[in-house]
Amino acid sequence: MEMTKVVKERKENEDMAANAQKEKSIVYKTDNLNLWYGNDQALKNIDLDIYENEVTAIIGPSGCGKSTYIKTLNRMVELIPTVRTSGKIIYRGKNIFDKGYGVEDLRTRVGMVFQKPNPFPKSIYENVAYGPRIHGIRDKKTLDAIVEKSLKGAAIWDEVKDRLKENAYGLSGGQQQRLCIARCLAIEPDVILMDEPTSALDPISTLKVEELVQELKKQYSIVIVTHNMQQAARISDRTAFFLNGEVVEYAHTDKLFSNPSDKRTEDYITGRFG
Amino acid sequence: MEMTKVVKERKENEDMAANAQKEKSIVYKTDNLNLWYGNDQALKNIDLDIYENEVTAIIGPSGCGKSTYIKTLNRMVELIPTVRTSGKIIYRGKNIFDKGYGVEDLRTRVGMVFQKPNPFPKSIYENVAYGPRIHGIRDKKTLDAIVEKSLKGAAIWDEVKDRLKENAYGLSGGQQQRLCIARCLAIEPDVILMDEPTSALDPISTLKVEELVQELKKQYSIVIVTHNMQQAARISDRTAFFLNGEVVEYAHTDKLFSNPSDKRTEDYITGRFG
Amino acid sequence: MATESSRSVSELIREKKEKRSWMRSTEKLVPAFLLLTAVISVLTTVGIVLTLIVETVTFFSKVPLLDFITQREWYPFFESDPAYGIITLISGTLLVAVIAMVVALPIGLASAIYLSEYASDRVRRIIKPILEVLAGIPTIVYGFFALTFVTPLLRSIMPDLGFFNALSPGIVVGIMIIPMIASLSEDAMTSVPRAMREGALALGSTKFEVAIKVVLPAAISGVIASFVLAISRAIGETMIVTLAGGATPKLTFDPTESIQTMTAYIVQVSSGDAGYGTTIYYSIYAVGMTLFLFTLLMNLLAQFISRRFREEY
Amino acid sequence: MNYINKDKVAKKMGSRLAVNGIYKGIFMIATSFALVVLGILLYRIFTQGFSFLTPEFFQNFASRRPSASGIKAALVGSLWVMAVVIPTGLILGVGTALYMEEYAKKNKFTNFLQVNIANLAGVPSIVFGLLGLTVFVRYFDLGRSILAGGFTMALLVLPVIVVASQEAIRAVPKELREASFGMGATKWQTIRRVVLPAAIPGILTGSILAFSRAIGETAPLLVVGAFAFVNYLPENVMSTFTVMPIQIFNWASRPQADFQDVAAAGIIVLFIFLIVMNSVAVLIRNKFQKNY
Amino acid sequence: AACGNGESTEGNGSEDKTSEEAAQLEGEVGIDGSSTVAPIGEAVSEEFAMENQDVKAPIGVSGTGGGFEKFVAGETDISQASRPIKDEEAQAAKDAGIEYTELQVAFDGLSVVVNKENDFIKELTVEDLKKIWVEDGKEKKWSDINPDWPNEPIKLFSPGTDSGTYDYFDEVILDEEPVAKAATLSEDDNVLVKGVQGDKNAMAFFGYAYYLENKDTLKVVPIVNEEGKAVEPTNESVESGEYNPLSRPLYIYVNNASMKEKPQVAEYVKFYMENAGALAEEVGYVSLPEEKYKEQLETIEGLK
Ligand SMILES: Nc1ncnc2c1ncn2[C@@H]1O[C@H](COP(=O)(O)OP(=O)(O)OP(=O)(O)O)[C@@H](O)[C@H]1O
Ligand SMILES: Nc1ncnc2c1ncn2[C@@H]1O[C@H](COP(=O)(O)OP(=O)(O)OP(=O)(O)O)[C@@H](O)[C@H]1O
Ligand SMILES: [Mg+2]
Ligand SMILES: [Mg+2]
Ligand SMILES: O=P([O-])([O-])[O-]
Repeated sequence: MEMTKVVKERKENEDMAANAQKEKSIVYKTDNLNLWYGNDQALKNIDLDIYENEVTAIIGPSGCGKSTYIKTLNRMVELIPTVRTSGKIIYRGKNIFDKGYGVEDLRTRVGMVFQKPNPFPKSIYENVAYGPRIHGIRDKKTLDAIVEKSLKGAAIWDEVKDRLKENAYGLSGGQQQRLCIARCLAIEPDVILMDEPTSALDPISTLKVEELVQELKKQYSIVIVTHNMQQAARISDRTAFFLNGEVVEYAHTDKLFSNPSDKRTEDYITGRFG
Repeated sequence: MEMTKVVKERKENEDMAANAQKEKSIVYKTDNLNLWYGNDQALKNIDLDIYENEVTAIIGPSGCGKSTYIKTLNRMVELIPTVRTSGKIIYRGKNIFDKGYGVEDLRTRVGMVFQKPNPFPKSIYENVAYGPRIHGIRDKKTLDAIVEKSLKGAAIWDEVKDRLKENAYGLSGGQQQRLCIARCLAIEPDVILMDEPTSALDPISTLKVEELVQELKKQYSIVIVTHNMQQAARISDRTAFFLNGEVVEYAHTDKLFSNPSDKRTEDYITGRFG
Repeated sequence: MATESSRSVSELIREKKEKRSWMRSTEKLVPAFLLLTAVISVLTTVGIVLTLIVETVTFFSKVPLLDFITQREWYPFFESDPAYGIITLISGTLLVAVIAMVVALPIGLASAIYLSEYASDRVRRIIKPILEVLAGIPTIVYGFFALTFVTPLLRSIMPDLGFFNALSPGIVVGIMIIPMIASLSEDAMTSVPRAMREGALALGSTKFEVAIKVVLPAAISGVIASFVLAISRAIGETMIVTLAGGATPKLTFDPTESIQTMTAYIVQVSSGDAGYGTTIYYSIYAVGMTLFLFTLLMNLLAQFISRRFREEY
Repeated sequence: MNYINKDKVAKKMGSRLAVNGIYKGIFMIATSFALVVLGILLYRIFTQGFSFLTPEFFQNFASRRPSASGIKAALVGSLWVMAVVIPTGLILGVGTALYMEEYAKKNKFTNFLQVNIANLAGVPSIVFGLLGLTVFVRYFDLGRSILAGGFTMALLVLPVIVVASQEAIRAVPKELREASFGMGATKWQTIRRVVLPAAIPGILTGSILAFSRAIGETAPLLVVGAFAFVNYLPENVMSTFTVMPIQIFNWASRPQADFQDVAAAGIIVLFIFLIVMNSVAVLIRNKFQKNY
Repeated sequence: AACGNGESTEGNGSEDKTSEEAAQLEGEVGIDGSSTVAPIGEAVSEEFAMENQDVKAPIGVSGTGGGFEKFVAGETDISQASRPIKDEEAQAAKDAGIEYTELQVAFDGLSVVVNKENDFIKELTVEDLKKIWVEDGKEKKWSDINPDWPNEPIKLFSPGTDSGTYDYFDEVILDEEPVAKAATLSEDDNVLVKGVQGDKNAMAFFGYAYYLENKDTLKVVPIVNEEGKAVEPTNESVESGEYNPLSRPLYIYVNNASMKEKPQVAEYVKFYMENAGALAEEVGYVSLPEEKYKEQLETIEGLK
C-alpha cells in the first residue's frame, strides 16, 4: 500500500495550495471543545482550525469521535437530548454556542452530507428545490435555475436532467449521494461538512464524489470524515487524526502521512490497528 | 502503509505453516457456485477450496458478495426467501445442497460469528449454554463445564467469571463479540465462519479477537470476511479477493499482498478504489 | 482445551440427537397447530358473514332489496306501512362520522406531530399512556359524558339545539378516536428515518418545516390509513350514539337534528321488544350486514392506501 | 451568479421561526385538548360517584336500594370473563402472529390472512355479539355462560393481539434469529427460546391494551346474553354472569337519582381497573424497551 | 321511591315457609325479558336469595320481545313482559311445545309530563293526546290543540319505538297509528326526563317510576278517563283503575314444565306473588289489588 506514492502524485496541486495557505483565513476555530453523551465523554479538549477553501479530512478508528465532532460544527449533535458541551466553536467570528445564536441560520450556511445518502422521498427536482423553497424562494424560474446549477455543481446534471420529476429513490446509491450534495449546494452554503460520504458507495461512484470534492473546494470550505486513509491522502489539504475523542495530530496531509510526529498516528496509518 | 512489512513480520509463523500446507486436507470445496437474490446474481461461478486448520480471509469492496458467500457455507443465506443457488459446496465429502442434507446438522458443525455482536438478551451463562441446551444437553454439571471451557477458549473467562448470571447486554462491544465466539465454541464446531467480526469493535478489542483467531485455528478451520486489508494480512493464511460476485484472485496471503497476479487485486490493495 | 472432553461434547450432541427423534415431529406439528389458530381468524370472518347473510336473506324475502336501497324513510315499527330505507340510517351514521372526523382529524394529527417532532422523550412517555387510557374508556362512559356534559354545554352556546342531536355524539366520538389517530399517525411519523429529518435540519429547516414538508409527506400513507381506520371505528361506534343521538331515523345532514345510526338501531332492536321472527328482528341483520360492508370497504381502502402510497425509504 | 440573497434569507428567518413557534403552541394545545377532556371526565365521575365508593360497595351484590348496592358480582364476573379472554386471546393471537411471521410463505393465502385480520379489527363490536349469540350460545350450546361471553370477547380482541404480536415478533432483531440458526437450532427452538422471549414485552403491551378494551365493552355481551342482575358469584366457566359495564348500564337507566351516583361509582371502579392494566402495560414497555 | 315497605316484605317472606325447606333448594331460575319489569324481578331475586342462598335467579333484560324469544326456545323459565304475549309469540310457543301461565305482577301508570314552566295545560283528553302525538304531516303547535294556548311548536319526547311502553301508548292512544315523526325517541327514560326538564315546550310520556322520582322537576298532566274525570297518576288512582286508560299491567310468563320439574322455580314464582306488591311499590310501580295476588297464588299451586 504505497501511500507515499499516492501522496506524491498529488504533489503538484499541493505546492500551489501550500503557497496560498498563508493567506487563507480561518472559517472555524474550535477552542477547547469537550462533549459528553450523558456521562460518557466523546470529545476531549479539541482545538482545531479549519481553513477557507480547503478540504480538511478527519480520520481515526471507529468510535473515536469523528462523526460527533463534525456534527458539532453545525450543532446537529444537539438532536441527541443527552448531549452536553463545553468550550467554544467560533464560526466566522461568532461562537456558535452563544445564547441567541440561530441554529437554523448556522445550518443554512453550513451544509452537510451524510454517510448514507438520505434524499427525501420526493422527486429529484423537489429534493434540490427544498432548501431554496423553505428560505422563501417561490419563483419557478429562479428555482429552475437553482436546481440546474446545483445539479451541475454536483456533477449529476447530465444523468438526471431528463427525469427531474422522478422519485429520487430510483437513483443508484452514488447518484443519490451526489443528489444530496446538490441539495446542499442549492442554498449556497459557506462550508460543507461530509461524514463518510463515500463509505456506502461503490468504487466508481466513490471516484466521482472524490473528484467532485476537489472541484467544490474552489468555492466552499469542506470538512470530510473518512475511514479510508487513501481517500484522505488523495483529496484533503489537511488531516486531523482523532483517537478516543482527542486530536492526536493535525497537520498538512502530506506531512501527516509521510512524516507523522506521533507514534500513534504512525501505528494507525501503517495499519497496526483500526 | 507498509503492507509488505506487516506481511514479513508474520513470515516466521508462515514458513512453518507453509510446510504443513501440503498435507492439510480440504474442508470445503466450492464448485461453480452461483447465487441469485431474485433476479440479481450476487455470486458468479465461485470455485474455492478451504483448508483445515487455516484462516482463510475473504476481502473485497462493499457489496461484492463476501457476506453472501460465507453465509452460503452454512446455508444461512437460505433464510432470505428469494435466494436461489446452483453449483456445489462439498463439505467433508458431501454436497450441502443435497436433498436430505440436514441443515441443522451442518450448522451445528459449522459455527458462525457475525459482524455485529449478537448475544441473546439473556445472561452470559445462558448465552453460552444455549447451543448445548438446544442439542439436548440438560445436565447442570456438564453445562457448567462447557460454559467455562468455551469462555476460556474465547479468552473472556477472566472478565466475566464473576458475573455469569448478568445480562450479556451489560458487556462492552468487544466482550460481546468474544462471548459470541464462546457461544459458538460451546458446541465444538469443526469450522468457524466470521463475517467482519471486528468491524464494530474498538482497536483494543479488535486486537484481542485477532489474537483469539490465531489461537483458535489450531483446532478449527476459520473463514473470515474482512474489510480491513491489514487485518487479512495479519491473521490469514490464504486470502480470496472478491469483486462483483466473482473470485478475482485466491492465493496464500503473503503472495496475494506482495505480488498480486491480477491488476484489479493490485488496485484494490494499493487503495486505488474501495 | 483438552481434546478428551471436547470429544465428549460433540459426541454427546450426536448421541442426544438420535434419542430426540420426537423433535422432528414437533417441527411438523407446531406449524400445523399455528396454522390452525390462524385459520380460526378466518373462521370468525366466515362466521360473521354467514350469521349475517342467512338472516339477511330472510329479511329480503320480506322487504324488497330495491325498497331497502331506494326508500328515503326508515319506519320499521309502523305496522301498517313500514318503510325500510337504509339510506336514512346511513345518513345518520355518516353525519356522526363526519362530525367526528372534523374534530378528531386536526386534533389527532396535531397531537401526532407534537409527539413525534416536538415533545421530549419524557413528555412522550407520559402522554402516550394517557392517550391510551382515553382510548380504553368504555364507550358507555363516553355516552353519558355526551349526554350530561357535552349536550348541555352545546345547548348553552346554541339555545336552539335539540336535546338529541348528531353534533354532541359526533364530537364525543371524535374525542374517542383522537387517540387512535394520534397514536397510529405518530407511529407512522416516527418510523420516518432519522436520516430524513437530519437531512432537512441540516439545510436550516425549522422543526415545523421538517414536520410539514418532509416527515408528513413521507409518512402520508400511514397517516391516511389511520384516518380511514378511525372513520371506520366512528362508523362502528355504538353506545355513544345510542345514548346521545336520539333514535329518530332521518335523512338529514343537519348536525343539530336528532338522528339514528346503524349501530344504534341494532342496539335499539336487540334490547327492545321485537319478537323473534318478525321483519324487524331480521332487519337488524340486514343493517348489520350493511354496517359490515361499510367497515369492510373502509378497511380495504385503508389497506389499499397504505400499500399504494407506501414510501420507499 | 448567486441566486440566494443572504440578506433576504436572514430576514425571512425571523418569520419562519415565529411560524414554528406558533405552530408548536397549536400542536401543544391540540395535544392537551385530549388531556383536558380526560380531566373533565374523571373529575365529573369522581365527584359524582365518590360517596358510594365504600368498602361495602365491593362486598355487596346489586340491590334495589342504592345504598345497599354493590359491584361484587359484576367485578368478579368481569374477572372470570377475562380469565377466559386472556388465555384464549393470547393463544389464538400469538399463534396466528407466529404463523404469519415465521412460517407462512409470502403467497396469496398469507396475504388473505393479513387482510382478513385487518378487516376483523374494523368489524363493529356489536356484530361480534351477533356472532357469539349464534355460534357459541346457540350452535355450541354453551348457553349464556362465561365461556360463551369470553370466547366472543376473545374473538373481538383477537385482531388487535395479532397485529401487536406481529409487530413485536418483527421487531426481534434478525441477528438474534441468525445467531440461533447459526448454532444448528431448529425453527421452533429458535422461536421458543429466542424470538418469543424477546417479543413477549411487545406482545404483552399490545395485548393488555386490547384486554383493557374488552373489559369496558358492553354491546357484544348484551347481545350474547350477560345478565343484568346477578346476586351470586360464578362458580365455573359455565356459570351465568354479569360484567361491570352492563351493571353500570343497568344502574344508569334506573329512575332513582341515587342510582346515577352508584353508576358513577361503578365507572370509577372500572377506571381503576383500566388504569391498573394500562400501567402494567406501560411498565412492561418501559422496562424492556432498551434491551437491544 | 319510598323504602317504607322493605321490612314488612322480609317479614312476609320468612313467615311462609320454614328455613330448612328453603335451604334444600338449589339450582337456577332463568329469568329474562322486559327492562320495565326488571327492577321488580331484581328486587324479588334479591329478597329470595336471602332465604335460598343456593338458588341462582339472575335477571336478563333482553326486552319483552327478546325475552319471549328465549322463553319460546326453552332457554328461560320465566319471561317478564310489559305487555301481554302476542299471537305470533303464543303460536311459536305452541309450536315449540312450551306451555305457560300468565301472571300479573304490578301496574305501571304511564305518565304524561310537561315542563315545570308550562302553566297553561290543566288536563288532556285521550283525543287531545292523539292529536298531539299522531303523525299527520304537520308541525304540532299548542294552539292547534287549544286556541288559548301559545302558538309555539310542541317538542315531543317518546320512549323508543321498540319498547313495551311505546307499544302500549301507541295501542291505546294512537290506535296503532305512527307517532309524530318529529318526536325525539330514546331507549333510556332518564334521558326523556332530561329532555322535558330542559325545554319549556316539551311533552313526554314514560313509566310512572320515572315521574315519581322526578316529581319536583316535572309537571304531570291529568288525563281525562273513561268516566270523564281528569285523573293524575298516583298509587291509589292506578291501583283502583281510576287512572285509565294509561295504567297498564306488567306480567311474568311462567313455563309450566319448569314449575313442575324445578322446585326452585315453583318456589321462586310463589315468592314473587307473595311479595310483588310491596316490592313493586318500592321500585316505583303500583301494586295490584291484594285479591289478584291471592287468586294467582292459587293458580300456581295448581301447576306444581
Ligand atoms: N447517541 C449517542 N449516545 C451515546 N453515545 C454515543 C452516541 N453517538 C455516539 N456515541 C459514542 O460517542 C463516541 C464517538 O462516536 P462517533 O459516532 O463520533 O464515532 P466515529 O468516530 O464517527 O465512529 P465511526 O467511524 O464508527 O462512525 C463513541 O464511543 C460512541 O459510542
Ligand atoms: N437480502 C438481499 N436481497 C437482495 N439483494 C441482496 C441481499 N443481501 C445482499 N444483496 C445484494 O447482494 C450483493 C452482495 O451483498 P453482500 O452483503 O454479500 O456484500 P458484502 O461483500 O458482504 O458487502 P459489505 O462489505 O457491505 O458487507 C450486493 O449487491 C447486495 O446488494
Ligand atoms: Mg461516524
Ligand atoms: Mg457483508
Ligand atoms: O323492555 P320493555 O319491553 O319493557 O320495553
